[in-house]
Amino acid sequence: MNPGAVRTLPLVEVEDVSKGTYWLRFHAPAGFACDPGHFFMLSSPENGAPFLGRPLSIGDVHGERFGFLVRALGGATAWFRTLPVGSPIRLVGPLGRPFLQPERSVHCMVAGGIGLAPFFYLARRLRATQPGARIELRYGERSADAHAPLMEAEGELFDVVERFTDDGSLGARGTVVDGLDDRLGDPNAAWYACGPHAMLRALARRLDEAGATDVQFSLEERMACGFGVCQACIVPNRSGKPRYRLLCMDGPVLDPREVAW
Amino acid sequence: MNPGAVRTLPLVEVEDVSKGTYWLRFHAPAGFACDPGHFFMLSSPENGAPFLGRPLSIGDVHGERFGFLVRALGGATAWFRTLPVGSPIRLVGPLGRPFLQPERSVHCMVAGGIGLAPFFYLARRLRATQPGARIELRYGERSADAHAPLMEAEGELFDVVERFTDDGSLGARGTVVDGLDDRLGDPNAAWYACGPHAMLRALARRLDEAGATDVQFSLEERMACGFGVCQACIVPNRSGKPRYRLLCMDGPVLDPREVAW
Amino acid sequence: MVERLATTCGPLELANPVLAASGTFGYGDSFERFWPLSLLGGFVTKTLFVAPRDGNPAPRVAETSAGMLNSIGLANVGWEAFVRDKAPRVNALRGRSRMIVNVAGNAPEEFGEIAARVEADRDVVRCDAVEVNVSCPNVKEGGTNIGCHIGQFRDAVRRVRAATTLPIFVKLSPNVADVVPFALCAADEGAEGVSLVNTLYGMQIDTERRAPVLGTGSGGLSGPAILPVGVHWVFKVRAALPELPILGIGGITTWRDALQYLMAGAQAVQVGTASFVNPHACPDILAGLDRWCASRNVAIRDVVGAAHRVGEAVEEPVWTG
Amino acid sequence: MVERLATTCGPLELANPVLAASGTFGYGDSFERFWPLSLLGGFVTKTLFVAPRDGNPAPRVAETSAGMLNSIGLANVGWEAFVRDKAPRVNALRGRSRMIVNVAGNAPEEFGEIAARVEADRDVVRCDAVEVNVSCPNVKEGGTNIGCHIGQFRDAVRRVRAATTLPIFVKLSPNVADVVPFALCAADEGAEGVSLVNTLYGMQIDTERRAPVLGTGSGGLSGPAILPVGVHWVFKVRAALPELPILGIGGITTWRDALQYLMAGAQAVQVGTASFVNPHACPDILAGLDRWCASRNVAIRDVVGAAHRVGEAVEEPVWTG
Ligand SMILES: Cc1cc2nc3c(=O)[nH]c(=O)nc-3n(C[C@H](O)[C@H](O)[C@H](O)COP(=O)(O)OP(=O)(O)OC[C@H]3O[C@@H](n4cnc5c(N)ncnc54)[C@H](O)[C@@H]3O)c2cc1C
Ligand SMILES: Cc1cc2nc3c(=O)[nH]c(=O)nc-3n(C[C@H](O)[C@H](O)[C@H](O)COP(=O)(O)OP(=O)(O)OC[C@H]3O[C@@H](n4cnc5c(N)ncnc54)[C@H](O)[C@@H]3O)c2cc1C
Ligand SMILES: Cc1cc2nc3c(=O)[nH]c(=O)nc-3n(C[C@H](O)[C@H](O)[C@H](O)COP(=O)(O)O)c2cc1C
Ligand SMILES: Cc1cc2nc3c(=O)[nH]c(=O)nc-3n(C[C@H](O)[C@H](O)[C@H](O)COP(=O)(O)O)c2cc1C
Ligand code: FES
Ligand code: FES
Repeated sequence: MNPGAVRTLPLVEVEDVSKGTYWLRFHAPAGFACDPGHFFMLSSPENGAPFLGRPLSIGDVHGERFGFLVRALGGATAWFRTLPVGSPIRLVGPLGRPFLQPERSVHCMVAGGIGLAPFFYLARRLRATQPGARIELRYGERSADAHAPLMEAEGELFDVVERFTDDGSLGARGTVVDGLDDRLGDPNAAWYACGPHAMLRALARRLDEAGATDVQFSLEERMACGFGVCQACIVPNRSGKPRYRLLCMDGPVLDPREVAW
Repeated sequence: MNPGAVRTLPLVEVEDVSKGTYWLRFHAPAGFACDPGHFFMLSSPENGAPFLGRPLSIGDVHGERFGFLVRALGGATAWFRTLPVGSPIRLVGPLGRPFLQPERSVHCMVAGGIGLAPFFYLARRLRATQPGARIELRYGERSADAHAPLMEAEGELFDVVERFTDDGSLGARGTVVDGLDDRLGDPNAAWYACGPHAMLRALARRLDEAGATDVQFSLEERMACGFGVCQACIVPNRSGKPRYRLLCMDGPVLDPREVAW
Repeated sequence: MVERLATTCGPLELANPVLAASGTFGYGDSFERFWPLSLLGGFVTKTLFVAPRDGNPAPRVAETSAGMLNSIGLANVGWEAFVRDKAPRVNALRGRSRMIVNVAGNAPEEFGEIAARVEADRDVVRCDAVEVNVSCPNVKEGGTNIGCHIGQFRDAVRRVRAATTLPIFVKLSPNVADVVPFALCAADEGAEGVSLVNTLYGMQIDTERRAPVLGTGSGGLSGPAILPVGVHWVFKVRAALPELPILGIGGITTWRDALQYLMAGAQAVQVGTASFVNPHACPDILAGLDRWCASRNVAIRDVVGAAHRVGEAVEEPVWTG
Repeated sequence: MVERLATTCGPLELANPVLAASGTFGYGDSFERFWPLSLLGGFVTKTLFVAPRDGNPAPRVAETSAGMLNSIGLANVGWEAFVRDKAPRVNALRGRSRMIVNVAGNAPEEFGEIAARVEADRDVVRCDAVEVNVSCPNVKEGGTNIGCHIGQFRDAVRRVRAATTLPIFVKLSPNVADVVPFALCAADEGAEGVSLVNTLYGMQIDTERRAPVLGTGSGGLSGPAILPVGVHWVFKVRAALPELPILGIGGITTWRDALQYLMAGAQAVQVGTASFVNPHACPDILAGLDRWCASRNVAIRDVVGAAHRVGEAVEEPVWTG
C-alpha cells in the first residue's frame, strides 16, 4: 500500500477494550507500510450511512495485522463497532505526515482519552530503532476503566506508565498536564502528544514555558477528504501567513509552536 | 401481529432457490396471523439504503416460521439477500385484502415469474379447508432453472403442476396463458393469478372471453407506504369512477374485470 | 411528559411539538391502526380542493438516496366528502390533537373559494387552523406556480385571509432564491404563521428505459436528504422574522432531527415521509424528545430558537477525553 | 473505449464525459497519487480569485444523510500562484484531459478582472475553458448574491465575455425559483455553455451545543442527496434550450448517476463530493460507463438527451417474469 492507496479490505476483528473503546483490525495486504502518526480515511464501500470517510490514526501494526484504536463517539465510530467480521471497509491511506522519530534518550508521550491511539505503534517502532532509549507514557482518562485493559495487554511497550484520572480512581488525580513537572526540564526528551484540544493547548503552553523544543502533537479537525482537496481541515497558523494550514497535508503531526491555539 | 402491526424481527434464514430467487424467513411472533394474498412492507430499521419499504406478498406460513419468496431485481431485493442472519428488518403488516377462498371443486393458479410467490400459502390453506378440491398450478418462466427447485420442495401442495418456459427447455414452450384451454370452460373453477402486467392483461382477456367469473389477480404497483396514505399505488378503474383505486387498500388482490388494463 | 413537551405556535396551543405533515397522513384516521391520533400535537390533512381530484398518472413515487420523489398531484376527495365522511370520524378520535386543514386551488381565486368553504363549514369541521399549500411542485396550475411568484402568492394568501378568520399557516416552497420574502409577505397579509418547507424539485431517470421514472417527469423530493435545506430556511426565516410562528418540515426522521428544527426556530414540527417507512415515526420522535428533555431538564419551549442565541451554546463537545 | 466514450460539449472535444468538479479536485494534481489525470475527459480547478483567499473559519464540513455541507468559502491560492506553481505541473500531467479554470470575484467587476487575467495568461496556462462560479453559497459577497439575481448575474457574465475569447461555462445555482432564465441569460450573453448545479443551501444544528455545526452557520449541500435536484434542472434547461451545451453536476457517485445526467441532456458530467469518499470515483464511473456502452452497443453521444425523446424508451422493464 503506497501512500494514498485506496483498498477495500474485509474487517478481520473487532475487539472491545472497554465500554465504547475497541480495536478494529485488518490483515495487512502485501506491501502494506505506514509510520506512527499516519492516518487513514475509513468509509463504507456501500452507499449508505455514514456517508463521508472518518480519519483514524494507525493504532498498531503487529505481525500480519494492523489496527485502529477507536472510541465510539458518534454515527460512524459506533457503526464500525457493529460491523460483522468480513464486512468490507474502504481504507484510504496512509495519509498525512507521521511522527518524526529523533534520536533521544527519553521519549515522552502524553495522551488524553482516545489520544492514546497512535502511541502503541510509535513505542513499538522506537523500541526497535532506539533500543536504549527510555519510553514514557503519561495519559489521562475521565474515569478509571477506559484504558486499564489496554495497559495490561500492551503496557510493556513503555518503560514508564503514569495514569491520571479526573476522579483519582486510578493513578493520580488530576490532569495529565499537571503530572509532568519532573520531566519538563529534561533537555534530552522528545515530546509527543495527542488528545482533546483543551489538553493540548494547556500542554503546549507548559512545554513552551519549560523551553522544550522537540515537540510533536497529533491534532484533529473535521475532514471530508484526507488528502488536501476539500480544504476542510484547517488549523490556524501562529505566524498568520498563510492564515491556515491543512491538517491532512501538513499534519496531523504538527509542532505546537506553529499553531495559533 | 394484528393487521398493520409494525414489528422489527431478526432475519432467521435466507435460502437460495435458484439464481436471483430466495426465501427470506422469520420466526412468527406470538399472535402472528395473515392470509394468502396479504403483503408486508419490509424496510431497514437503520437509516441507510434502501430508504423506502418494499412490498412483498406473504410467501408461506409453516410451523413457527413465515417467509417471503423474493426475486432480486434491484436495490432492495438484492440487499435483503446479502443480510446476515440476525439482521433486524422492519415488517409492517399484514396489509391489503387477501385472496377470497370460495368453495370450488377446482382452484386454478396461474403464475408468471416471481408471481408464484403467493401460491404456496394459498394452496396450503385451501388444502386444509377444502381437502376434496383439486389445486392446479400453471406457471411460466423465462428459462428452465428458475422455479424447478421450488417445485421439488413444495410441488406436493398442488395436484397438477404445468410449466411453461419461453424456450421450451422445461415443460411446454410458450406462455402460460396459451396453456389454459382445457380448463377455461370449467364453470366450477376459481382462478387466481399473479405475474407481470402483460401476462395478467392477456390472461384477463382470455378469462373474460371464456366467461370465467371467479377470478382474482394479485397486482403490483410502486408503493411508498402500503397502508393508504401516500396515494402512490394507483390502479386505473375500469368504470372510471373513481378514476383510480389504491392497490394497497383495495388490493393487491383485485377482480381483473374491474381494472382498466 | 405533558408539561415539558407543551408548546405554542402562534394561536395554536399544542400538547407537544410533533405534528403529521400534509399528504403523509391521509385525513387523520389512517394511522389509527398503529397508534391513537390523540398522541400527536396535531396533524395536517392531505391538501383539499373544493372538487375531488384524481391526481397524476403512475408511477407516482421513486426512491432516491435518503429520500423519495413523489408526483401524486394533490389527489384528494374534495371538500364535501371530507366534511361528510372524514371530519366527524377524525373529530371523534383526535382528543386534544390539533386539526389543520390544508387547502389549495388552481388559481388565487380558488384559494379564496376553498377558504370560504372552510369558513362556512367550520362549526362542523372544527379544525384549529388552515394551512395554505401554495408550494406543491406536482401540479400544472397552482402549486409552485403560485408559491414561487410573489405577486400570485400575495394574491392567494390575501384571498384566504379575506375568506376566513381561522388561523392561517402558509406553506412555503424551498424552490425560490430566498424564502424570507415569502414569509414576510405571508405575515404582511395577516397569516398567523408559516410552514416550511414543502418538497424540492427533483427528477429520476430510469437509465434502462431512458425515460423519467415518474409519470409526470419531475416530482417533489422529500425525506432525510432535504433535512439540511429545511433547517436552513427555518433558521433564516426565524432570524429575519423572530416573531413569526413557524412549523418546521423536511426530512425529520428522528427526535434529533426534530430538535434541529426547534433550535433553528420552529415552535413545532411536521413529520412527513418518515411515517411511510416507519409508521411509528411520530410516537418514536415524541418519546425521544421527552427522554431528551427529561435528561437535560429542559422544556421544549426553552430550546425553540436556541441556535440563534450566541453564548447559550452548551459546552464544546470534547470528542476525545 | 475511446470511440464510444467520446463526447462534445460545445467547443470542448472530450475523450470521455467524466470531469472532476471545482472545489473537489484541487488544481488538478491532487489525485495523481491515486490515478493519472490524463484518464479524465477534463477537470475544473478550485475557484480562483485574483488575490488568494483564506476562506471561512472551522468547522467547514458536516455530514448529512447521503450528503455533506461545506462552508469552505472559496479558499484559494490566487491567480498568480496558480499560474506560477500549479498550471505548469498540471499541464505536464494532463495529456488530452481538458483543463477548465473556475473563476469568481466579489462583485461583477471582479469577474471581469479575473477573466482579463486568464486571457492575459492564456498561453502560459493553456486552459481549454473558463467556468464562471456565480453560485457559491458560502461567501458574503459574490456567489449566490450574484448567481441568484438576474441583473448582477448578467453583469458578471457580460464582463467575463468581454474580457476573454476562451469558451465560457457559467456555473448555475439551484437556489432559484427557476434555473432556466439564468441559463438563457448566460446564452444570451454569449457563454458557450452552462454547468449545473452548484450546492443547495443547507444547515445542520448540533443539538448538544445548540448551535449550527458549521463555523458560518449555513453551507452548501452536495452529494447523492441532491442528485435528483441536479437531474431535474439539467432536464429543464435542456428542454428549454436544446442547443445549449451542459455540464451536469450534483450527487454523481456511480456510473448510473452519470447516465441519468447524460440522458437528461448533459453532454458531460462533473463528479464532486464522491471523490472525497472514494478517490477512485472518477475512474470507476468511467469504467462503468464503458462497460454499459459496450454491453448495449451504444456510444455516449447517442444517449445524451435520450430521456427527452418520447418513443425512444427501450422496453418497459418487466420486473416480474
Ligand atoms: C487525523 C485524525 C486521527 C484520528 N484518530 C483517531 C483514532 O485513532 N481513534 C479515534 O477513536 N478517533 C480518532 N480521530 C477522531 C475521529 O475521526 C472522530 O471521532 C470521528 O470522525 C467521529 O465520527 P463519528 O461519526 O463517530 O461522530 P460524529 O457523529 O460525526 O461526531 C461525534 C463528535 O465527534 C466530532 N467529530 C466528528 N468528526 C471529527 C473529526 N474528523 N475530528 C474531530 N472531531 C470530529 C463531532 O464534532 C462530534 O462532537 C481522529 C481524527 C483525526 C482528524
Ligand atoms: C403487493 C406486492 C407484492 C409483491 N410481492 C412480491 C413477492 O412476493 N416477491 C417478490 O420478489 N416481489 C414482490 N413484489 C415486487 C417487489 O416489491 C419489487 O420487486 C421490489 O419493490 C423492487 O425493489 P428493488 O429495490 O429490489 O428494485 P428497484 O431497484 O426499486 O426496481 C427494480 C425494478 O422493480 C420495479 N419496481 C420497484 N418497486 C416496485 C413495486 N413496488 N412494484 C412493482 N415494481 C416495482 C422498478 O420499476 C424496477 O423496474 C411485490 C409487489 C407488490 C406491490
Ligand atoms: C407522497 C407525498 C405527498 C405529499 N402531499 C402533500 C400535500 O398534499 N400537501 C402538502 O402541502 N404537502 C404535501 N407533501 C409535502 C409534505 O407535507 C412535506 O412538506 C414534505 O414531504 C417534506 O417533509 P418530509 O421530508 O418529512 O416528507 C407531500 C409529500 C409526500 C412525500
Ligand atoms: C468541499 C466543496 C468545495 C467546493 N468548492 C467549489 C468551488 O470552489 N467552486 C465551485 O464552483 N464549486 C465548488 N463546489 C461545488 C461542486 O463543484 C459541485 O457543484 C457540488 O458539490 C455538487 O456536486 P457533488 O454533489 O458531486 O459534489 C464545492 C463543493 C464541495 C463539496
Ligand atoms: S481533509 Fe480535505 S483538505 Fe484536509
Ligand atoms: S402505497 Fe401508499 S397509498 Fe398505497
